[in-house]
Amino acid sequence: MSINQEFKPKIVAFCCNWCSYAGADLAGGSRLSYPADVKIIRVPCSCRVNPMFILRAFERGADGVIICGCHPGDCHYSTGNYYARRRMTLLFSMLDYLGIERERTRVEWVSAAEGVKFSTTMNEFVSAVRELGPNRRLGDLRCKD
Amino acid sequence: MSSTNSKTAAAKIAEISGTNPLKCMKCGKCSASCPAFEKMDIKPHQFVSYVVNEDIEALAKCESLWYCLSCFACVERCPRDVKPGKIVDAARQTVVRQKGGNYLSANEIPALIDDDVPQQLLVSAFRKFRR
Amino acid sequence: MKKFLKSELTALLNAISEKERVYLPVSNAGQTNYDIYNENSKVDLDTLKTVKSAKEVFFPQSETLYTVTKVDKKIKITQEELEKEEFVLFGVRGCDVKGIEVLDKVFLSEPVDSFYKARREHGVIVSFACNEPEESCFCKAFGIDCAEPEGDVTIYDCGEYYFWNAKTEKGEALTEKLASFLSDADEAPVKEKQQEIRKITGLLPYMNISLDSWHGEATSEKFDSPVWADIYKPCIGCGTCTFICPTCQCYDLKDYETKNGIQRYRCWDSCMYSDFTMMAHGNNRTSQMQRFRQRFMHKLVYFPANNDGMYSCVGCGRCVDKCPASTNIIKVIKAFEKEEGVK
Amino acid sequence: MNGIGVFVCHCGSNIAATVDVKKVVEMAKLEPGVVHAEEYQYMCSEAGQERIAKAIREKNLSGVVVCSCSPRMHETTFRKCAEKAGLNPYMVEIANLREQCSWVHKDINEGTEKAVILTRAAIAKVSLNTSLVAGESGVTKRALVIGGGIAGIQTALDIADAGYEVDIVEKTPSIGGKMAQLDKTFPTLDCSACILTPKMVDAAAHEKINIYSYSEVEKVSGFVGDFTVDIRKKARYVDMNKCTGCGACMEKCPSKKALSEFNSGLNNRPAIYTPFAQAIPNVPVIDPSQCLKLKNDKCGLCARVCQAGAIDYKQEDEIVTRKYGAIVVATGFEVIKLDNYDEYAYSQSKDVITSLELERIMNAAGPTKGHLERLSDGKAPKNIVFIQCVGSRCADNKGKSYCSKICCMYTAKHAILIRDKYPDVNVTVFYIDVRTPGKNFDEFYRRAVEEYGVNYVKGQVGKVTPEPNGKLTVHGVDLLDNKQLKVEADMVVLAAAIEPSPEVRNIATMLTASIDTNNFITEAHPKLRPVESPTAGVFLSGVCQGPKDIPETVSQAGAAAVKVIGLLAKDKLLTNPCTAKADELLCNGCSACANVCPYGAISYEDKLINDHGIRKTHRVAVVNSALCQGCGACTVACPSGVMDLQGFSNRQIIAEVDAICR
Amino acid sequence: MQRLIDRMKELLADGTVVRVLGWKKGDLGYNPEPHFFNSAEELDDFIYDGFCGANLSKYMIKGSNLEGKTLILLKPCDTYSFNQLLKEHRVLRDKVYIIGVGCKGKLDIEKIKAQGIKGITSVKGAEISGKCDELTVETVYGEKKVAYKDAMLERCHVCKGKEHKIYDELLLDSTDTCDGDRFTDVDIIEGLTPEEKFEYFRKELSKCIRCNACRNVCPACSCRKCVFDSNKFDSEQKANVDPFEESMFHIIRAFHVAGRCTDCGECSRVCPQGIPLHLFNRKFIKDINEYYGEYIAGEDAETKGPLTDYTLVDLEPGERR
Repeated sequence: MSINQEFKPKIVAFCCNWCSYAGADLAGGSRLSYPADVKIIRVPCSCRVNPMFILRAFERGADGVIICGCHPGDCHYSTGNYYARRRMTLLFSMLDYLGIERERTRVEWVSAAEGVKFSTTMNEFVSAVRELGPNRRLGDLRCKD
Repeated sequence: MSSTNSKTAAAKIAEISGTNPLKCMKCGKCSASCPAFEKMDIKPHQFVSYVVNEDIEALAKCESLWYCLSCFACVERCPRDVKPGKIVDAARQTVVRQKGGNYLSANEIPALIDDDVPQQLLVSAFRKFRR
Repeated sequence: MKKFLKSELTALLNAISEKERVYLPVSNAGQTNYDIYNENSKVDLDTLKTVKSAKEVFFPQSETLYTVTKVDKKIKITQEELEKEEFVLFGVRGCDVKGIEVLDKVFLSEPVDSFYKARREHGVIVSFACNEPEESCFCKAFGIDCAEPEGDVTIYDCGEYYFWNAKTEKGEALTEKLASFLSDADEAPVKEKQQEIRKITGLLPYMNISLDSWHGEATSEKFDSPVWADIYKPCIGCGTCTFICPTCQCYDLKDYETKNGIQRYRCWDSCMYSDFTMMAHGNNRTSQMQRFRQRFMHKLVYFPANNDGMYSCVGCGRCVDKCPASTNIIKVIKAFEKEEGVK
Repeated sequence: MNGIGVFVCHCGSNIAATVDVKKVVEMAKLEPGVVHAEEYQYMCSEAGQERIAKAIREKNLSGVVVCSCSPRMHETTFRKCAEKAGLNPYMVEIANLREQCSWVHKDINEGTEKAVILTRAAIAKVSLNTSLVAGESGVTKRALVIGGGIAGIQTALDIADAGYEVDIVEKTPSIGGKMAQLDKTFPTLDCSACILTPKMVDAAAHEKINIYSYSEVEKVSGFVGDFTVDIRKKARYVDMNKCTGCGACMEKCPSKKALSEFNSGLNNRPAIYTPFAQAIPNVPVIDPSQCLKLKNDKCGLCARVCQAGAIDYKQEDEIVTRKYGAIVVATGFEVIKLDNYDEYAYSQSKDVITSLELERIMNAAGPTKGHLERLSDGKAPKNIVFIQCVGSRCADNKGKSYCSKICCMYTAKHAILIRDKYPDVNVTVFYIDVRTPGKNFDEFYRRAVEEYGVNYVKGQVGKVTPEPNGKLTVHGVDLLDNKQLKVEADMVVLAAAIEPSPEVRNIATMLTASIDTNNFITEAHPKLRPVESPTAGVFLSGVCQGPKDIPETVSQAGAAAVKVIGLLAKDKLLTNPCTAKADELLCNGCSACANVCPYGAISYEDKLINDHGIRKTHRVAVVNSALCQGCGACTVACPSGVMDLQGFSNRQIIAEVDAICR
Repeated sequence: MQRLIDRMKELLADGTVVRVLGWKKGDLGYNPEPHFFNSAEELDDFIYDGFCGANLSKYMIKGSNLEGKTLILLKPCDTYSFNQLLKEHRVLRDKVYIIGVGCKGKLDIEKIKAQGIKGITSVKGAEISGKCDELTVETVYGEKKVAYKDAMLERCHVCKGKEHKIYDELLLDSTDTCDGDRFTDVDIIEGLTPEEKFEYFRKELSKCIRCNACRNVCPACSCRKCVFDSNKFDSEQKANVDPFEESMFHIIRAFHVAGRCTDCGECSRVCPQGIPLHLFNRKFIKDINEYYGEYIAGEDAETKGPLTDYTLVDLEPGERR
């Protein structure tokens, strides 16, 4: 398989403030590396992530979008991630239905204590997106280089 | 063997065995569990040190390789998931591969089997000699 | 008058498209719309009405006008290039040709729209006589003869031949380029076909609708009529009628931030939309009744008032076919007829 | 808009080593709206903060971006700094260049490129920030302590001594917890009960403390300062007010088959029981699974012997709802199940026991009245082997990855006690490492070796095999001698790992406190806020946060109490201003937002709305900002994007997305 | 139908209602329009036949703001939409009197025209009182016959059933028209490769002219201001400047109505470009049924919608059941 090593995917990661953002901080604190392609946006809870944001990211040229939140049951706001889980399940299944690769979107539950999981998740996700190559199906042509 | 060679050999052992020797905390449960401990020159809990120190040459030459019964008690009980038995197994493989050829072919086996030979011995014998 | 065998159509189109773009009705996913011709195009000249009219060839649904880029902290503006290649617009029905004439009034009068003008100058219109006009057609009410459409060239569909009639200089030039396909022909079959068409036209329910009470001077009388308050009600405020209309010409200007600067583009807008002409203080028209009234007043009163009596409706009947609520300009005219008749 | 200031911190070399901070400053200056950008060694230092304040004052900045460590670290610091300089604190955004950039990446070009993008995103966001003002909410001056072990008791006492009401909820019939089960404590060897029971009595007698024993927390709602908690008081079948604690019922109860929880299941107790003699409250409970009367309506003996008439077979569970300002979790631990360690024959031999069981055997009130004897045959053991780290420090999925921390010391304690009382018993301890960090701990361990002759052998035991003669063979190794050992033992004691109580998961969920993979509750900061949970108003005491011995637990309990007192001492709390807000002009009143709001913060009103001069009455959503916690669930549920979250608005997040993807 | 008209006149006369929301006769035999009838006389223009496919429930948003009670005619499938609007407080129950009218399947003029029939002057056989077997189409090019079933809207072939979910009284009989499974098309598309799916929808969506007919007719799209019209979100879109915007619009629209869409099929009925928009909504309905249990939006006006609800053991995104 020839993976274009030059291809630097744009990855947007939405991380909830209480678990995953802290998990990302812990990954940093533990000096666990993951590709610099990942840029994190802090949101209070995974349930704050509007499908619009995800599509917006793709529109503007993102190659992958990942949403990270507290493990189900551990949401700081009790139930936020349960709603996020349903919303994203449906959104992803619609993207898939339209022919947008499922691997470009992902939801992961990463707790504040899971720095290792954060870093391995990001490594895996980035390499999965790299394998797919640039996102050409979903995106505004005006935003292409 | 040059240092790069021993480095690759050590890496090879780690790769074949699928274990990370650095996870060992030197608790010795492997050695405590080993039925062949007395006969061994390098003891099970020491295997990892040889891999970590990249002294594969010594490991390849040691008697323990051939005394290990592959009973995998150490693998089963190791609390650190280091699996010393797999390291020995991997070391054996590298030795056997270097020698080339198999000691036994599949066709020769049935004739050699004694009815009383326990299944486990058979399996471990294969593990040991047929690569 | 010239003619060519119908079986030669593909070869003819290939010949034109070798040098110039050809826009013509093409079937895609079950619907026929104007598109650029290529060898794989499913050309469809049988469908009477494309969903969208031919206006989008000259006045696309959206087009970038200029791009603003930032160099350090300074701003640079780059205008989009104007059309500079010749192209052919093929298979346009009489109503759509007339629709372009309406657009000309808007875009070619001062201040001239340079984007539109450039396209008009470079485009040759090959029109198509309608063999089988439909029940929603009422072009005749606007003085259009669908058997004899305007255009640079007009084609008539007669039996195994397409008859070719160049009407302008541009049309003559195209005829010359295609000389190898065209042979001289007698007008008789065309005349015969036209008779046939005109007979059908007489039978269609809307063709003879009267526009007598609709003119540039009717503003206050029509505007204040109580009819509007009743007939607008089914309208759901979508933009279908406006977007498929060959004469609607309103557009909105918008900005879009790309990676390489901000594009200012224009796109069709619909007076039926609640945010049409939205300004800081709110909307000009605050109810759907007002928006509904605006559209028909503009077509039948305001436009003629400003353009020597020319209506900005050409009777293509697309809105009659496509309105989700089955309300349309015919129903409006009839409602007024009834109301005024009662008076 | 006056302009944005960007302040890039080197964090010594923490950021500067992997990020070209000068380049970040240079690039920031090109962003629209930026009028000031600078870098400095330590922005969080006084000098650094002064630079920010100075720029705000001199350049009249309307927004500040600090490119530094995680906002979880210093966002508050920089917000306060901005506030002091006259800028609304919510006009500050942090670009996380340390934890999420410089510490993650090694290549300086890569790091710098990412830092520039993160900075750009923060600038894009801050330019859409709006000034926010925190609201206020009241504080209920009462604390809830969940768990009545030493941690819970100590926390409650400390809070109560400061003059605040405290309720303790304890799931078992008596407070006391694990410490009550212990015989002696290390390294002083004083009697556990002797130091614990006075505290239990103090707690029970304290006028500010109310104990809900045999009770569980059922539901928690609300937020810091204003929690509402449902407590289930399980039916005791004994009237607390009438019972005199005479114990006649327990004596007469004919159903004595239940295993005593307090004695680690080593002997039996009646169906009506108090866990132990010094139980507080000293009121028995009837175990409905054992009671003949409750099971099949026979017997009824206890009611007959009770002179106080306290037995009430018809009693039912009762739900008490109370309000609290703060909640302390002190749920403690359990010893792990040993199913995964069958090589040590725990399930095969009665003489293989856990250390906690040994505590009960050694205890005068225990099943053997304090005599050291084998449970199989009651004989005095001659050889005892202790095995350390059973289930602790495991990297496989059988055990726990962590060190249980207390085992080394209690094993030394047991070894000393046995050698002291029974000098003819040989004691061997198999260890991996002996960990004795603590005051007088190592000395204690050395005394076991030097004074009491305990045989410490380095090497984990491979297996224990029960022999036909009733003895046990311990297959060990002496790693220092490189010899395999087979030790014949009469008794084997396993230092089994400890784990958080199983209820903690449920409680953490109710409290929305996060827990780690081992079910320990996560602290707000591992170093700087070790007794607080990230959820405001929830505090941690004892082993629920991580393994601890008694003195550590007591100190943490005190620390948690101080935090609670600090909170309860306030009359008003500032609320998070990042709350949801509906645009009433466009709201449909469809209730989608209220359906997903976990706090019931959204209600509906028919409001007269003025839409550019057109007045209409609409049903619109109204957010109670005191109840709203700012999760944003409503913002996505709202189909028309009318509900927005202040501080994390749609436009702000989209601006960040755009900036990142640019 | 006379029974219906008489009853409506009765209700107008006794003051139960002050107006009727029904359908007004068209002039081509197939183009009736939704209409508010304010008097008994006006009802002379009333019609209820096979071409009255338009779902009137959304007009009651407007109707709820009018003075007095409105009589609304709802077909069985329309009652689902009405319930959903009721649940979302967009219509008021006490402002409406509902006559549930029977349905024998509604007709799609596009399907008749697609058979090459042009120049239609009248259609016979669409009367609700008739047998509804065959249509006779008079055209300027001669008379044509069309089987009723062949002219029926797609949605009627996969009808949810002829039971009214909310009404004050029922009139006229229904005939079962369901002869297919509504998820067949969804299944087919799900079975395609990503390339084929993309190709299929790209082709369909490329026709979209962003006229918003689908949105404006949709009873679930009842927002005072749509996100795509509002500048609050930076999401305003007016034209399909780029293919992405079509996808964006339709994904978000489908998402916004997910769990609320009653599958009334109006979106596909009104699309001027014949895009099978209902496929998006059906996809979500199918997923919701599969993932979270059978749910029919609008079956009642109380149950929580699947997207404002959850269970602790929901499927993880990307997982399949």
